[in-house]
Amino acid sequence: MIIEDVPPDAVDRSGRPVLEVDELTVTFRRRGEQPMRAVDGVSFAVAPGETVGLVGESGCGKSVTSLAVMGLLPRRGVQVGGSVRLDGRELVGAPDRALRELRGADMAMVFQDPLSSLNPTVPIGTQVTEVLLEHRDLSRKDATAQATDLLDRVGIPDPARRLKEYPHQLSGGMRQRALIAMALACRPRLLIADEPTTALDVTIQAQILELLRELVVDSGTALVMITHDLGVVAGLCDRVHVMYSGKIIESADRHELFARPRQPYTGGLLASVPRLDGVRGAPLHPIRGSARDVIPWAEGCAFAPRCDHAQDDCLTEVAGSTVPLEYDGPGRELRCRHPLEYPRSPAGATAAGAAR
Amino acid sequence: MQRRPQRVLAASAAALTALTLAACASSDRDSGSGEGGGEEAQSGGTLVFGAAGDPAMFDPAFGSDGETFRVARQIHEGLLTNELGGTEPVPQLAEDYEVSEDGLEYTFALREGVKFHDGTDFNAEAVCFNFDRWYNFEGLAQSPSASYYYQAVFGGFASTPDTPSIYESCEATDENTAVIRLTQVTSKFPAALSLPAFSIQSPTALQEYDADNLSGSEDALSYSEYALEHPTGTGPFKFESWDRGNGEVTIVRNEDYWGDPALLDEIIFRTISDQNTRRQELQAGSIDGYDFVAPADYQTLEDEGLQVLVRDPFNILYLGFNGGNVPGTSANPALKDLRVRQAIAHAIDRETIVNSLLPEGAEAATQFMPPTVDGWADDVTTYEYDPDRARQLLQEAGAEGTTLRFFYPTEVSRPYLPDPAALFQVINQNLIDAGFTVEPTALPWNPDYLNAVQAGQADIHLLGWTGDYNDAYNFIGTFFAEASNGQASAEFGAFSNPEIFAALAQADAEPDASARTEQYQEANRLIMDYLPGVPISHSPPALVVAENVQGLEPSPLTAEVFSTVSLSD
Amino acid sequence: MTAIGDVRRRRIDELAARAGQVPEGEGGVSLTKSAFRRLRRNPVAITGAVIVVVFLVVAAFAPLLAPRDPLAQTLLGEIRPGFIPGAREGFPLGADELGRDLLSRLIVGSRQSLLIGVVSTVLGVVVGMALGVLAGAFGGWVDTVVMRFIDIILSIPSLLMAISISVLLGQNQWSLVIAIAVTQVPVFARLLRGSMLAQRGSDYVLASQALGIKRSRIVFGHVLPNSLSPLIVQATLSLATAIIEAAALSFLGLGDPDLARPEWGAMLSNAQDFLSVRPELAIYPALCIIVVALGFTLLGESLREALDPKFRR
Amino acid sequence: MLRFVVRRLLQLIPILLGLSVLLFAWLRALPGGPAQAALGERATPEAIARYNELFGLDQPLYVQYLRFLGRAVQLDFGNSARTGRPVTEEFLERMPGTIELTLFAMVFAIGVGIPLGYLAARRHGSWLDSASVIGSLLGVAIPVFFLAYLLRLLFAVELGWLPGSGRQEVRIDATRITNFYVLDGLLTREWDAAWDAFTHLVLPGIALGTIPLAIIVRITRASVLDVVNEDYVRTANAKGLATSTVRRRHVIRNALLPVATTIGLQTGLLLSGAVLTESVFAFGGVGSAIFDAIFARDFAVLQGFILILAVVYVLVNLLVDISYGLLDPRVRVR
Repeated sequence: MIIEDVPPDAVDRSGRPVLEVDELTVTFRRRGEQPMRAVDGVSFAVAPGETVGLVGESGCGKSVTSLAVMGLLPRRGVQVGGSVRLDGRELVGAPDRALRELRGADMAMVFQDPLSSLNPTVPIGTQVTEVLLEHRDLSRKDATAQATDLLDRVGIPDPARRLKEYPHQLSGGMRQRALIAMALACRPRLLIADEPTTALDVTIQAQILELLRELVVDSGTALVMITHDLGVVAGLCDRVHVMYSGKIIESADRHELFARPRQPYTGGLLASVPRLDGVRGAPLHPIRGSARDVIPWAEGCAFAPRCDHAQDDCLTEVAGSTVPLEYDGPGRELRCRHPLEYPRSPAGATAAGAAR
Repeated sequence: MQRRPQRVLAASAAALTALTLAACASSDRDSGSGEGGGEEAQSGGTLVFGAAGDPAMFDPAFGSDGETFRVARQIHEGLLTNELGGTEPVPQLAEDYEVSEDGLEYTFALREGVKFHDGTDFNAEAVCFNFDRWYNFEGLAQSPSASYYYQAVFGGFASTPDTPSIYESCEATDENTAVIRLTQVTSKFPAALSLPAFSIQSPTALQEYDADNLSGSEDALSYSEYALEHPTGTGPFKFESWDRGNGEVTIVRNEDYWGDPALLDEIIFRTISDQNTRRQELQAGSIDGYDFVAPADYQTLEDEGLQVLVRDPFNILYLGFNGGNVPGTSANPALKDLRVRQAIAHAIDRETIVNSLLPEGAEAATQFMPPTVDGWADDVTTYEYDPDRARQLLQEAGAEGTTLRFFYPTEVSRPYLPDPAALFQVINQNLIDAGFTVEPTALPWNPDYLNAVQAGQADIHLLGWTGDYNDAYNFIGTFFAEASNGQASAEFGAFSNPEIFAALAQADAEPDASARTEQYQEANRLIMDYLPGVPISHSPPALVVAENVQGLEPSPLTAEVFSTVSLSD
Repeated sequence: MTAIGDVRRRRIDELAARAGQVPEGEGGVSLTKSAFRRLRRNPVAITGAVIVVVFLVVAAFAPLLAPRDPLAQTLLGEIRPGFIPGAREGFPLGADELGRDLLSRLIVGSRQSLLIGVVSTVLGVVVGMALGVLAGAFGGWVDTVVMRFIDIILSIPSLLMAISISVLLGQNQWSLVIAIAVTQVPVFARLLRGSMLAQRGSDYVLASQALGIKRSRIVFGHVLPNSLSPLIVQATLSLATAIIEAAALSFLGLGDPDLARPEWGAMLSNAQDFLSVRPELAIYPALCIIVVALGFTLLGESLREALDPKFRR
Repeated sequence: MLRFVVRRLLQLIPILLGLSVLLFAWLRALPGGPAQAALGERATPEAIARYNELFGLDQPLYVQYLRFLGRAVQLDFGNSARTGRPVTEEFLERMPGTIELTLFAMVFAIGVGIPLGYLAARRHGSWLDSASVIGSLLGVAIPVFFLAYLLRLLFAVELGWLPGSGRQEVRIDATRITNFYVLDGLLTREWDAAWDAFTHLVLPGIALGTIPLAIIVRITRASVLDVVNEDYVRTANAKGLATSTVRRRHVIRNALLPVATTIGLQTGLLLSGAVLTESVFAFGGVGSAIFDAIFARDFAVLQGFILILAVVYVLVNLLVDISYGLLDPRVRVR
């Protein structure tokens, strides 16, 4: 029972969420092209010690969301709307200086490709220490000491030597660990991990995820996990938001979601993942088509064209008739006109069922 | 044949060389700075002169180009020199001389109390030492690229019986009397002694620094220590140093000069090959003057208050024809037809060329020598610009549209030919208008172009000549005298015209001046009737100096004297 | 056993699909399409293109556009040392040093410059491609040999190279062109080899090989076409440098010996003697060279940006 | 590191050999062959025969080549036809000037080029950007002699600020030790001479520097544009580093890698670019010597100088590769 692994004390459910994202919209305006809305009215919150997953196919806007939160989107040609609050501090439209003070210190990010995310011409050590030196007033010596300690904590053997080495001299896993070390250097309140494991071998993936969980757990950091891999979600997240083409289409606690996906899309995602507890020999059901055949939300449901359960009213010609995200039972939200139905049963049972 | 190429070089070369000692005209005295007045006030200072190229070395006996002589002439002196601003030979180290009846024995009375820069006395021995030195050249020193001028005037060497020398002997009858004997009469002598190549140099220095020791190959001569570092003459300036990397030659005043000492302390000849750079450096004041002024710049420079010193034209620019007798070359046979040659002569628009392409003061040429030279005839056949006549002649000769391989030089500017490319294009157009077909060939001046035309590879070619001294033979003789077995030089396609050859030979051997002039005039008539080429123009080259430069007298031979030059402030 | 067979067949099918896709599949097309979309929107590209087009048109119709015979020394009679007639009725830019209409000479001169630029670049591209393909396609010792050779060529600074060659070939219109071409060869060879090596590793090539497609077909059918875009960019840029280098060489007296034939570089170096009288004689041809070079370079640079995925972010 | 250097040095050998073959072939291919090249077209058949046996040109080609190589290794390229002096001597005499000039030009090009290119990239699409692009093009396109003329007209003739030609004011007689005039001036404490020599570098240096300047601007701009899009820059920003740190440590440092290579290439090219510049500035260096050699058809000098310059060029690029190795750890280890 994964959820039990999280010691209650680390997660102060009492305190207000670390991160509150409210009606976040990101619009790309390129000279000549018509504006493209990559993130469209996304809202979610993350409590301390909580791990939230943003799930979806590539291009669904999950990464953009994370960058928007970090304020890392280029200023020119990008328009960010809505509100992002870190411990109540509004980040949208905050001056660059302010953001820089927060980044690395209060909120940090781990990126997908560890090699390209590390500066090839600068020793690992410098890249770790520079965060500390930036946000904590430390002497170089102390910073190095802490860096060594950090590398050690993220499980890099012989850290003293590694500090002097360059990224290309490390293995993929090591690099990702180094990146994580940098991200956690200043014990941030919020950590965003954008597909932290996709570039790694399966065996390493497991280790890294384990590492992340430990760190989050014993530091009470709020973790946002961006991924397309439900395996990751299953292993890590408390709450999951499924995104499709810029919008959240289903939100639920992990076990709820896995037990009873409502959005056909979510169902599709789950069905396309081989499950250990699945029926022997049961065929996989990949989702038809690809993210390319997407229609604007304005005209009903963007997923409709690929949806097995789609019916005529999923696709209305009336502009602005977007299918809304609505309350769907305790702790659940759903954006669908013809969700998957399940036989009624007591909530407790379902929870148990999901976990088994 | 070997010597032909250098001839042209030498021409302009020698042209730059005469040095005269006549006291400078009073005009400069007045124009000198007011205060103090007289020479004291003016003397002193350094003059920087922009040269177009590096000198080869400083032993004029081996010299064959203008930049070499420009410097050598300030250091060395000969028995004779040229009159100030003129072309007549006048005594210099010789006070005067007498010629024997038969015109074979010359007795020079030498100037007394003259010393070489190294302290050696200048005397009859010294003179004879030099003459014998030239006569006894060995090995590479005999190559035309080394001793062109000696060979041009005296012929062969002691060690070359098959090509005899007209030099017989030099005898020092007493301290200050040298007697020179020749084996045959020539109009070149003694005028040629005003050439820098025949400067008298210090016997001591010549021996000490092994002057005659040339190494390398004919065309890559390496000169002796003497020629490169210790040239020693009697001139008003002494050799100081040569910075080869920067192309800077420094000469300083010879304090115990026998005549009026030079006014300048020091002259630096600096090589600036690009003519725009030369002009701008003068305008910027970092040099005090330069030679080879582009005709287009005369006006501009004068407007800026600089002194453009225009020399009297003492040169000839001509279009040479190929007589078609040079073995191994394929000249256009049509040129053997007098009418075709006349057609070309009529086709060329000399007036326009003179007015539009050549500096002011240039004049169209009627024959192959300037009017100022004795022997110039006012009644030669002339060929005025007349395209129709040209076309007609061509028709009569049945040679319409005949193709002429027209050679012209590039990368060069000669006193008589400031802008070859432009000139070529105009004549080219003229010929086409007259119904010729032209096949142009452009070659770099030296060596490619000279070699090609000297070897008779062109049908028609542009070339010219600046006189070395006032002597008709120095012009038409050089061009049209019999080169070998009844033929003229390959440059003119070795045409064969016994009359012209005879006339020239006769005149050259004529001791009596006035009779000689007659004979040269006759030669000119013959030449212009036969038309081995078309004389085009005589043009006045110029040099330019800053306002404060006084006493520089332009010489028709482009042979300026710097000892009388001074800087006012 | 059959199962395994199935698996293998399926994998190969997949690979084949991918191999088919990349060259003429949607990826490729949309790439060039979007590239052109970007180009059309880029003012820099437009400027460059306009200049180039104008230049090409002028060169093509020079004889029709030139108001006068570029060889006729019409105003020669008026020329005096230190005076060259300036702009006037019928001579919008005045006369050159021989009384010929400067404008007409500039217009007709464009032909020579274009000729020199194009011919030398084409030569450079063809030879360079040959070498590059040789090296890129076969790799191994062929690659080593070719590349060593190219390194040697590269080790002689281009101007010196050009000089040596024109000295060798003697002075004629073509020696100039060849000289410039030779200096271009190594550039193209290296370029092509580089991008081909990059693709040799790529999946679709491996796939094609897995499918046992003939090497030649892979090279000429897939690799080459995909290596072309950088080549095109470079060629555009080379056109500019070629025209400039031609000017330098004719200043060194290694240019076209036929003076009658107007060519910008030659006009420029002839004008030297008249800088004090009429600098225009130098300025106009210089401007022409600069503007045309500018045109080609702007076009080339923006082409590069348009085709470079990096700039598509 | 050492092994890296040694390996690169070894790689030079085939190149230099090939180079010597090329030049050997070149001289053979010249109209008339080496004898004519050395003696000139005027050479008599006898002279040519003499020369041929003197230098063993009557022997099989490979023997000749080996001799040529042997002499080349001892830096013996025969005598200049123009001055009759050993080619090597001429080269050594003139090299310092060219090195001084090249250094100045390069410092100028780098000093102006990198900042300009960086700014252009930072303000991508701004007027400054387009200005620098166009400006750099003018730099490449404007013929040196014309630029030289304009520079001299402005700074030497009109303003009289700077000398317009030569390496040293002729009226100054400075002591020569190394033939690097500026250096000599400093060594001998002849400050005025040093300063004067330096001012003589400015105009030709600028004229010579425009081309590399233009190219450096372009490369810097392009590579900065590349780097700012790199993931590790995003990482750096995600760490909340100060903008200055991000630029210094993460952007510029990496952006300079390609620039370094260009600089090497350009420095080598300058050696030949000097041909035009030095001659129009009457600057006594290798370039002006080559210029004269071209017009005098002085093949011995052309051959010798081109070979030596090529070697220098290759060595310079080797140095760059090494320094590149220092800059980029990835290369070092490979």
